[in-house]
Amino acid sequence: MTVTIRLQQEDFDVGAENAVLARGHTDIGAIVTFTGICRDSEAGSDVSAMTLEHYPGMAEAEIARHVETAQARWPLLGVTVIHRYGRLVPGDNIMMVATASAHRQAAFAAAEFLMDYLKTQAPFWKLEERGRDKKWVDAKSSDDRATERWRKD
Amino acid sequence: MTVTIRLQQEDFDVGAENAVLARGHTDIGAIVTFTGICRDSEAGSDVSAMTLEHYPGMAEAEIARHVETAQARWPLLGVTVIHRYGRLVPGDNIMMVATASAHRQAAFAAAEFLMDYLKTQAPFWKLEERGRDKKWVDAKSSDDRATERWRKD
Amino acid sequence: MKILYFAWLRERVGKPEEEIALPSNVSTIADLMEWLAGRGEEYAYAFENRNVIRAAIDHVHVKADAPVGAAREIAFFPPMTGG
Amino acid sequence: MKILYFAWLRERVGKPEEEIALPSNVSTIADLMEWLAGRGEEYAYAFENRNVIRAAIDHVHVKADAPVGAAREIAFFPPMTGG
Repeated sequence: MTVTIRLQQEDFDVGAENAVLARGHTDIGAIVTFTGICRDSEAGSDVSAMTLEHYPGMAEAEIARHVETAQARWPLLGVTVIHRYGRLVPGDNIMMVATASAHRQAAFAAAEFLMDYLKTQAPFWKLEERGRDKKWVDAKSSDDRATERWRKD
Repeated sequence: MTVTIRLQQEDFDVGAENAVLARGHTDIGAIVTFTGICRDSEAGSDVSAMTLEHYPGMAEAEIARHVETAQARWPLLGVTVIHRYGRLVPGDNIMMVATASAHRQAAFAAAEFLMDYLKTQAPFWKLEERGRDKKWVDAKSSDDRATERWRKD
Repeated sequence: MKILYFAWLRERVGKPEEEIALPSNVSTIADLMEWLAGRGEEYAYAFENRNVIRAAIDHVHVKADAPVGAAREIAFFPPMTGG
Repeated sequence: MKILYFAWLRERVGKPEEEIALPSNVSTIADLMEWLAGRGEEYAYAFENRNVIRAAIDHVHVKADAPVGAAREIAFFPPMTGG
């Protein structure tokens, strides 16, 4: 089981990360990769840039905890989570998740589970720039509903 | 809207294909990529190689028709489908689907829809080699059930 | 008229494609399969289990009762297994 | 004890982190926020709306009644917005 979790300022290469995940495995039949990209518009108005702040150490630990949950729930053969921090402009990669499994259903479900977590509860704070105006983004409740479907009681 | 559909013998580069999909777009927030890889075991026994045969012309047309269905159903900003044919050994890439959208939910749903189609009804016939034994694979009914959930009546 | 064969149909017939002159008594896909099955041992073997064989006319899936008169290209193949 | 501030808390306090000597009457996260809020205008502004502020002790999320005595590092931040 290959688990890679990295928080970094620099960009990443989806193809290279997929190759690392698959290398030496002939039991992997499916890799699902999600790439999150900085858009030029959020909530209906133009965004010129965003800055992601994180809590080093805690961010990695929190993400690792959710990767473990995914591993316990689906028969995964590898997981990669890479999240950038710092200032990003529209078109820049923000983050990627890759999940590897024997079959596509587990890979898709685990990738969606991790994405719902990362987009809503992951240890990041987002500062959006609209021209000269900078504003910290509030936590979204619509995204919280997306994470609720994974909750087992 | 960037639509790429290619049937080819040669391998593909997921990172490069994602870059083509995203190039020049700042409205794309999410790209979901699925990579299908040749496994060393199917239905519980070792597979040494498989050969994919397709009907040139019809295969492209059939895939294009399903891409159009996905575009009509989800707000997509780009779709790439690349499928290899010929003889593949375990570890080789078989195919990839990439879907781009403003938000992750549409990209995930469209990628799963296209994958359910491609893995079950796409215009390919698969010859599996187990040592010196070669056998054409029968259509699977369990996979057909996966495609049924997309059917709107 | 061009006839194409795929997968085990191609292997049984022994060729991937051929040109045929459509006989006047062949008007549907079912008629065509019956006529092909009568062309020799390899064809009889290929078309022995006709209800599992699928057909396409000019790249479009058709049923056994589809008329073949206007076709440029007819293909016969097993159910598609996906990629 | 090391105290960390993130996002608008960091901006309001005016620094990302600092070392403090924990007063003896501070035993929970809520006590600590109250004590910090009394340290000056910038702290009062940062901690004016305490019920939206989240805390972590040694990288683990905790509630306002969590004891702080054994902590090496305490962080205060707004609700995480995801990536």
